[in-house]
Order: sequence, then structure tokens, then C-alpha cells
Amino acid sequence: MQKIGVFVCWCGSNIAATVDVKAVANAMRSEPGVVYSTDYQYMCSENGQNLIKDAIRDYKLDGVVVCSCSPRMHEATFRKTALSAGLNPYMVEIANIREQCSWIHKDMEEGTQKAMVLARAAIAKVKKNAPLTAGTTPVTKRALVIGGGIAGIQTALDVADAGYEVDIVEKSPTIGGRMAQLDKTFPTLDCSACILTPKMVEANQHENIHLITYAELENVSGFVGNFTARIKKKARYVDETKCTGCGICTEKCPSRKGLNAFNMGLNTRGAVYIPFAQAIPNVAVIDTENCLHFKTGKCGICQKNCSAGAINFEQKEEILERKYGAIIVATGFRPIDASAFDEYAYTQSKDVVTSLELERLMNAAGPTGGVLLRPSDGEHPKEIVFIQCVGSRCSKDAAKGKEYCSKICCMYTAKHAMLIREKYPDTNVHVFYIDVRTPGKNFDEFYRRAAEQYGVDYIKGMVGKVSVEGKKLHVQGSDLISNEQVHIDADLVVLATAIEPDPTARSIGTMLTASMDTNDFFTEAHPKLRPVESPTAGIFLSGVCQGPKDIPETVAQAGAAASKVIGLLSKKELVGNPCVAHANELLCNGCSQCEKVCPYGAITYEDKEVRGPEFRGTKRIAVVNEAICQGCGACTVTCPSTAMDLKGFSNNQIMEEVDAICR
Amino acid sequence: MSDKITKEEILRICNVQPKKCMKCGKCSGTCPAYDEMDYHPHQFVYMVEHGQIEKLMASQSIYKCLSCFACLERCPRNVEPAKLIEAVRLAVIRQQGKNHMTENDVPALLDEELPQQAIVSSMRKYKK
Amino acid sequence: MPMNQEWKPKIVAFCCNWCSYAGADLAGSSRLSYPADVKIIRIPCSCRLNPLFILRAFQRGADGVILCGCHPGDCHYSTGNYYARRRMTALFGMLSYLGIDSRRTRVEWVSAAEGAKFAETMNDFAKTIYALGENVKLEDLRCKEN
Amino acid sequence: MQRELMERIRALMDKGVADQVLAWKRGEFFYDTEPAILTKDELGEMVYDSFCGPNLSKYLIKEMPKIENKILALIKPCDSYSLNQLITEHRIDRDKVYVIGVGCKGKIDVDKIRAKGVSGITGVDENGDKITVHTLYGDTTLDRKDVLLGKCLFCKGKEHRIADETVGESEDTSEGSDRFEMVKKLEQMTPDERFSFWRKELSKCIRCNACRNVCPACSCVKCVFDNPNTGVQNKAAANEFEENLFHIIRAYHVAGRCTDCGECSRVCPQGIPLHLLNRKFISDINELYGTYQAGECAGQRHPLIDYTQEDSEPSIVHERGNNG
Repeated sequence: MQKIGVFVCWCGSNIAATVDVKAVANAMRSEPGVVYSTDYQYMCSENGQNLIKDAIRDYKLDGVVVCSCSPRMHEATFRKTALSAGLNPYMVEIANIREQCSWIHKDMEEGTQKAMVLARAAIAKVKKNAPLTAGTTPVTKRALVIGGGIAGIQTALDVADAGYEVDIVEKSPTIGGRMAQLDKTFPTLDCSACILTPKMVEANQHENIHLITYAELENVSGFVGNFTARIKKKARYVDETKCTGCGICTEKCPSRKGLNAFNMGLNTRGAVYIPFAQAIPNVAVIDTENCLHFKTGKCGICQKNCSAGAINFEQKEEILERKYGAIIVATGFRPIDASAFDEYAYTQSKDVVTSLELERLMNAAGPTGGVLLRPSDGEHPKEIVFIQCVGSRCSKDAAKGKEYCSKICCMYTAKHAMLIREKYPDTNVHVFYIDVRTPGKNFDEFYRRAAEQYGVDYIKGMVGKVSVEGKKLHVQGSDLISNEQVHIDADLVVLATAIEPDPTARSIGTMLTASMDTNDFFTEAHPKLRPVESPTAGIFLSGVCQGPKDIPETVAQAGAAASKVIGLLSKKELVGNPCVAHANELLCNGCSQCEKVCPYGAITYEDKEVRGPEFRGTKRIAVVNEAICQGCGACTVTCPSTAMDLKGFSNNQIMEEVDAICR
Repeated sequence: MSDKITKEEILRICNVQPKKCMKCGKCSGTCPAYDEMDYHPHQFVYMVEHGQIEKLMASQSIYKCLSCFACLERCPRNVEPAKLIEAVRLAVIRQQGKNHMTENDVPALLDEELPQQAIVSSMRKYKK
Repeated sequence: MPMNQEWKPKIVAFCCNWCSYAGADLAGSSRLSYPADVKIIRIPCSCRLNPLFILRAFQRGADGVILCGCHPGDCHYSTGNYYARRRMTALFGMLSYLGIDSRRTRVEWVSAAEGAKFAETMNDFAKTIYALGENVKLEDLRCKEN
Repeated sequence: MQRELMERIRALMDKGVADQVLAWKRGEFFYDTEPAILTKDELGEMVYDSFCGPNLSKYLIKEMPKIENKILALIKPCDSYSLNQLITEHRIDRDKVYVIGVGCKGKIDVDKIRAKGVSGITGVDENGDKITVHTLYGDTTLDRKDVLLGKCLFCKGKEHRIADETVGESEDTSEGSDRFEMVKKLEQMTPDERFSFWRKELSKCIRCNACRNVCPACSCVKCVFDNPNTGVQNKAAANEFEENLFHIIRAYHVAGRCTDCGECSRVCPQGIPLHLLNRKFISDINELYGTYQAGECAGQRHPLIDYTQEDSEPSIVHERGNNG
């Protein structure tokens, strides 16, 4: 007979308020196999853990059931407790009587009864547990950063500084990301490029960092410490090793049809182009859709003018396959498409712009050379209306928009308003807002300065309609404070559009098996305690891919992700999960069905001599590579003879739980 | 008073959840009949939520609403103020008995400034 | 025969560790209630659910069995729920073919972020099972309490 | 044809291709045939006639470890599907088998002859579409198609999906009727009607295990129902639940792999239409995941160990309706 100990936690009043913990502990005492049962206020506290340790020693327990919070919270804690008292950690089972019992039920009797059933199920399971020992795997000392914006760059720099090799994969021809497009940054108003470009250069020159630009992730296999990534490097048609970035080709190119994506399509560029002056790598790229050579087979002016001989129309895309120990997702964001909001006339007038477009219109390196001009006629706007929360904070059942607050809009709008009022004191600036949200160091002070010192007209209320009337934009909104409808004839309307995850994030999430929320933001392993890790081991999150953030937050998260990565890469080896599949060679038919469903290729076959009651001789049997197996159990259900079973979640363990629950 | 119209009744008629409102004022920003109204669309929502039904029933706003549904269309929280108004109006009609307009009354009330939409919606509002 | 005994509905919910079990935890931490008749069994992935477990549950007196896993495309193990989806479709089809009401078995995809969906799902499933009443077609009288 | 076949086997054995053959031999009565491994000396016992219904492919599994050279195997067109499936599952080593595809014009079900009121059967002569049954009480002539085995009415065609050579002519004996007709009929019933249909059928089960033992897909080294460690062991179905359990699990375990060879129903001494369980899985698979025939060729990946991202949800089972 086994000797099981049951430990019922009160979790203060979290459990004890709806579950009679003493009654549960008493009832469990009479369960077969239970030799010790007790309750305690906080089982996870040092005293609580000591209680478990002492009981393991005193009662020579060979199984422990802790009735407490979710195993996702403290299973690891109690396993360690068991280990330190000399009990195999996998002889511990948790009955989740908090999240799945006390917190959802209000009736004491009901909660207590359910807690008892859950406790019995855990006791039934633990009786079928077997001591398990984890295997170990080596760690590839190299990290992959997906995305070369400020988040990716910062993570890469921090990891590289710690002495590990880092590859940055960036889908566009240059690193820099969204921050490179910004003019000034809040709340200090320092120039974005001035603080970003040195970091870009540093990343480029760092001996441990390798930039793979104009490239996309094709496939990722493997697991924490041992990922293999296939990266497709698209053809630039410009030899990166030869191009000096002189820019002559970009000037000579006769095609002027390509929209300049860096300037949010506000102007055009050549078919061969360098995204912006400080691009890294400073190498041209050919856009085949607009290139005359690719369209007609003629032209070739760039090639003729390139003294370095870097233009190569024959260049092919390249597939790189590399091994990594850790992967950092830094895929960033884009503004949502404002054209869905036709009440703001975005598609009807060039003078209705998004904030990121305004950023380019105000940038010295932008299409207007930093002079704020109306896109329609190049005149100075005298009346400017900013509309906040365009597509943010919409309800789930609304026809369009996102449910979340995009977080950065209040501050950048204050910045824009302030900069405009400073540069063009004769221009009136009105900001329609729902709430002005300014939590952050020096943020509220910044916003107040915009209103008080720069005379920005903040109107509490939303714009209902923007209509084009001649050269003017008629803005009709409500002022909730004065309880009046406001009409403004504006020259320029700026929409603070919501931000959304980059569209490539979803497929990357699928490739990495990293979970995402319904908005396609990556989910963190724990919203408070593990904010920079994905629940998928070895995958880390940096920047807006996890949720809306401003620059300082992004940089902080990038550094945090880096330190997690460094922690992982510095390990000699990783202790694996011992809850892996295992084939009983006497029962295995060798039918290969399990191999087909294994997502990791962890199952191979070998001919082996077996001596069992049903079969003696050599037969083909499945062998699981325990280092590769992640313990999903797909194989176990495919196996008709139940030869394949999963340690820690064995057929018998689960069936005992079923029996106990249905008893 | 037993025949007092409650907030719950209004909400049952129109199936609107005023709690979803984040008080952004876009409904009022968008309303073409704003200046005619004593209470404005964003106030309807607030007033219903706070049970000020009688005040609303006595207001002119409920007749000024064109039922153009612009507020409903543009509300980022899908609160549907126009439906609230429709419900309040209905409550008035129910209380007063069948004294609502017939289509024959409409020509006499027509004036040149009247938007066509108002004529169409008046049919919906007053015709049985 | 213990026919006159009061019926205590039993609903077994198999939840994958990564999404749905976490979703159930979120329902808990958000204090979203669902009937206590629902008891959760944690499995690593929806693809770990052997049809034998479902039949076992019915044998032992369960009145409904529900499997919750990550949304298709979001499986922690990439493909587990795709296999689970086919397996459960096939099994449920067979159970229905044998005359067992198909409303007694269900699969729902619940992510770790969908605590509310988890609670809604369980409330709805429990409501369905209450309406269907006691499972008699797949019971094993030896396993009935008396 | 039997003579021709025997000569060919002898010739192959003389050439040293193999020294054994998996064939049929006569059982207790002339209409009983049973699988047998015969050496050259025993070849005289071999029979091949219209009563050679049994699917021989499964019997190769056990021989595999013993074979050093090769074994000859007589495979009818429909049996070739099972053979392919077993090769797919690595249960049979293709290199160790010399497959002689034997011609088949449909096999006769002696029970169907009896069902026509014919008893005391002593022999059968075939003549095209007709058969003459000799009995203790004189001869009776019957239409051949009226006494074919149930599985022959849904013949998979005359083509051997795998063979090193073929001997004899084949004929497609399918009646052109819908294989899933009965499945559909059951699906149309109310759940309670279905339940009582299956209760009536499955309660006849005596757990003789004939279905399992004859099934080419049920070839586990040790069946879960025989294994005391699986928690579902049951040697004799103790009650209704276990009757259901055995047949649900048996059908589930072969789902996707079942070639619809019909052997389970052919051998059931209680006449339970077990193939209707398998056909339900096949019908659902065809409908939801595209038409699939197990064993059509070796190396296929069956639909239940495969997926697409767009697969329908399990709720389809309920949405298809007819749940009462």
C-alpha cells in the first residue's frame, strides 16, 4: 500500500472562504492509501513547505497531493519541496481547488464537495505516478531576433554584449523599423533618428551581430535550446558585398512610380532605392514591380552607372538554415488602415492624414523637407484638427476598430500639437479627445505644457463627421463640457489611428507555436511575472509584438528579454521534461502511425530482439528520442495497442482520474 | 405610480446596453439634429442609464431625432443611442394611447427645409 | 435499481495544459462561475485525449464529456489539435451512429486569454446536459453508486 | 483454374523463388476453406474455388520472422488492399512475399444457398451465371449472383493493387448499389431507433473474437482487450456497456486503416453486421476529408493520422442533425 500525504491550502481566505479546508483534509484522511492529511494557511510559504517536507520524512510518504492553486502556479514549487525532502518530484500532484473551485463557486457546501472530488482525483492519479528523471540537452549558443526595429536592435545588442552570437532577421531592406520614421520623441522632444541611428550602426558593427535584412522566416523546427530556422533571403538584385551605398543608381533610375514606403507613400522613389539616408545596411535594393529592366528587359541604367558593379539582375533568393538556442520575437506594429473610417474622409481627401504620415510631413528628411505643408496643395495649414482614438477602444461588437487602447496616441498627439504650435504660432491646433491618458514619467507634465504653454485647444468629445468642402475640411464634433456641437473648418485633419501587430506576426506565431491573443499580439507566459517570455519555452517577446508600448517601455522590455535569453544561453545544458512518450517494446506493432503524427520527428524505428509472451524474436519497434519529445501525447492515441504511453500523463493515470471524478 | 416607465422597460424594448458607453461624445458629434435638441444623443444614454426616463419622455429631443442612425453607425462601442430614443418615443406613444400622427397629417406639416430623411422616418415613427 | 436517487450530473472536461486549462484558470481568477458539476482533467494537449477515456467517463457515470484545446493553428505542439479535431469528429460520429445523443460530447477551442469563453462554454454545456438528463445509453450499472 | 494455379506455384517453387505458399486448403466440408501454409509436398491439399472467401493477407504477418527466402501468397483483388495496408504499416515485408494475384469472379456464401431452403449440400457446379447445387435430395439450380458473399456485392474491382504476377481472370461482381446505403438508412433513424438497432445487434455478441481474429487491421501484437494493464481488458463482455465498448473501440482502432474487406461480418457466427460500423467511419472520412480507400497503394497516410487546417469542427456531427 502506498503512503500518500494530502496537504490542503487555505490560500489565506482565497480557498478557505468557499471551501471548508478542514473538512476536506479530514475526509481525505480516510481515503485508501492516505496516511497523512492536513491543512495550512499558505502551503507555498516556507512554513507550509516545511510542513510537507517534515511529513514526507516522518511518514515516509511516497506520494504527495497538494490541494491548492493551479498547478501552473505552484506545481514547480511543490516538486522542489518534495525533492528537497528526498521524494521524487514527479510523485507530487496538485488538486486545483482555487482557480477551478473556490474562486468560481460561492456556496461553501458546493465548493467543499467539489474540492473533495478534485482531491480524490489527484490522489487516484498520484497512486499511478512513477518516479521520473529528466534528461538533459545541450544549448546552441546563438540567438535569433525576428524584427530589426528598436526592440530587436536593443535585444540583439544586449545579448551580443554578453558574448553570444545574434542574428537579426528583418523583412525590409533596412533595420530601424518604425522608430526610424519618427521625427521627435516624447516627452523629451529629442530627435528620433539622432538616438536610433547610433544604435543601428552599433548593431551593424558588432562582431556578434549578423544582420539578415530583406529576409523572411520560412520555417522553425526544434525546441528550446535547439531550434533550427530556415530563413529566406530575398533577392535584392544588388550585391551587398559590393554596393557602397553611393546612391548614384537611385538618382539615375528613370522609374518614379514606386511609392516611398518609408514616407508612408506620401511621395515616390526610384525602382532601385535605398529606403532612407541612414539605412543599414546602406545598400540599394531593386523593386522588381516598378523596374523597367524586369518589366521590359530593357533599361539597365543603374547597372551601367554603378562603378562598383554591384547591380546583379540574376541574383536569386537564398535559403539559410541556422541553429539557435533562443528566438526573440520583435515584429512590431503598423497603424491600422484608416480607410475603414469613412466618416473621417480619409479616402476622400489627401489632407486627412494619419499621425505616422504627419510624422513624415514634419520630418526634415521627409517629403516636404520638414516644412509642414498640406499634401493636397502644398499650402501651410492654419487650422489643424487632431482626432484621437481612431479605431482604438471600440467594443467587440462594433463594426470596426480594436478593443484595446493603443497607448501611445495621446502622447504623440500632444507632441505633434506642441511642435506645430512652436514652429507655426499662427496655426490653430484642436485636439478632440475622449480621455487624455498620460501615465508615464513626465508625461502629464508634457501634456499640460501643450495645453497651457502652447495653447493647444483640447476639446473633450469626439468628431462625428469630417466632410470635404472645397479646400476646407468641415469637422463636426461634440464638446461635451460646454454641451455644444463644434464646427471647425480645418486645413488638415490628423487621425490618431490605432496600432495593430505587424501582419507577419500571425504566421510567425504559428511557426513558433507561440500563443497569441485574439488581436494577434503575442501572449506572455504570465501577465505579471513573466512578461517577456512566451509560454513556449525558448521564445521571448520584445516590444509592441506583445502589446502597445512607447519607446522607453519597448527598450526596457527588449533589455528584459535579452537578460532572459542570456540566462538561457549561459546554461551548459537544459534539463528536459521527463513527461515524455515511451513505447512498450513488447506491445509495439511497429506500424509507424505514431511516427506520422509526431510534430517533432522524435520517433524512429529499430529492429530489436524482444522476448515476450506474445512474441519472441526480432521485430520493428518505435523508439522515442526523449530529448526531442515534448510530451504532447499525439502518438499515444494513434497507437492501437497502447504500446505508446506518456509518462506523467499515462493512460492509467488519466483513467484513474476519470474514475475518481465520476465516482 | 404603477404606469411609470422604468429604465428596465426601455432597455427591454430596445435591447441597448448603456453601460457600454465610454462617453466619447461621437454620437453628439455626428448628430445632424443636434442644435434642435434640448438633450443630446450622449445625454440620452447617460439619462437612461441613470433612470431619468420621465425627463427624457418630456423632452423635445425625442421628436427632433431624425432616426438617421448616424450615431448608431459611428458609435465605437456599439451603444446604439438611436434605438434608445426610438424606445423612449415608443414608451410615450404607448402611454398616450393611439394619438400618433397618421400619414394624412404629414403634408400639412411639410416645409421646404425639412430633410427628406425626416419625412421618411416620420412615417416609421408615426405610422402604425 | 437506484432510480429514485437524486441525479447528480457529472461533466468531465478534458483541458489541454497550454490554452484551455490556463483559460479555466483565468475564468477562476476573473471569478467567472460555472457549475460545480464540471470537473476538469488536465492533459498536455487535446491530442492526448484517447477515445478510451471518453468511454471510460461515460461508463463511470459521466453525463457529458467536453474536450477543450488551443484554437486550431495555436497548438503548443503545432499540430496536436488538428489531429484531435479529426479523431473527435470520427468518434462523435460513431457515438451518434450508435444512438448516443451528440450533444453529450463536445469540443471547444479556448485560448489562455479566453477565461470568459471558458466559463460561458461550461455554463452552456452544463445547461445542455441538464436538459438531456441522465446518461443511460452508455452507462455501466456496475459503476453506479447504490 | 485450380490446376493452372497449382502448376504455376510448383514451377515457381522449382525455380527456387520460394519454398512455401500461403493458400487455401479444404476444411471439414467442401465449402469450408481455410488458410494454410503449404510446402511443395503439401501442395496437393491446396484448393482454389468459389468458396475461397477468406482474405489471406493477414496470415503473412506471423510468417514474416520465420521467412528466410520468400513466401508465395495467393491474393484476390480485394485482398490486395489489405496486403498494401499491412505493407504500409510495416507488418509485412514486401521483399519477403511473392504475390500471385489470383483471379476472382466472386465467392459463394453457403449460408445464402441454405437460406434458399437448400439443405444436405454435397457439391456445387458452376456454369456461368448459374450454379448447380447437388444435394442429398437432388440438384437445384440457382443464380450465381444471388448467393455471392455480402462483400462481393460491393466488389472493389478486378484489379490487383499489388501482385508480382496474376493467374486467372477476374470479374467485377459489384451490383452497382451504394455501399453506404445501410449506413445512410441508419443515419436517417432517430437516435433511439439507432440505439435499439445496435442494442439488438450487439447484444447478440458472444465475444468469440472471430471478427478481431480475422480482421487484417486488427493485428496488434497484443490487443488492448487482452491486456490487463490497459484498464479496458475484457475477455467476455460482462454487460451492455462492454459490448458497446468492444465494438466501438475495435472499429475506432481500425478506422482509416480498414479496407472494407468485409471479413468481420463474414465470420461473425451471430450474423452481426459489423461492417456497418467500419463503413460509418469510412463514410464520414470520405465525406469530411475526401474519398479515401485504405490499401489502394502502399505507403499512404490515412486520414486519421493526417489533417488540413480547414477541417470541419467536431460540431459537424451535431449540425448534420437527426439527433432527435
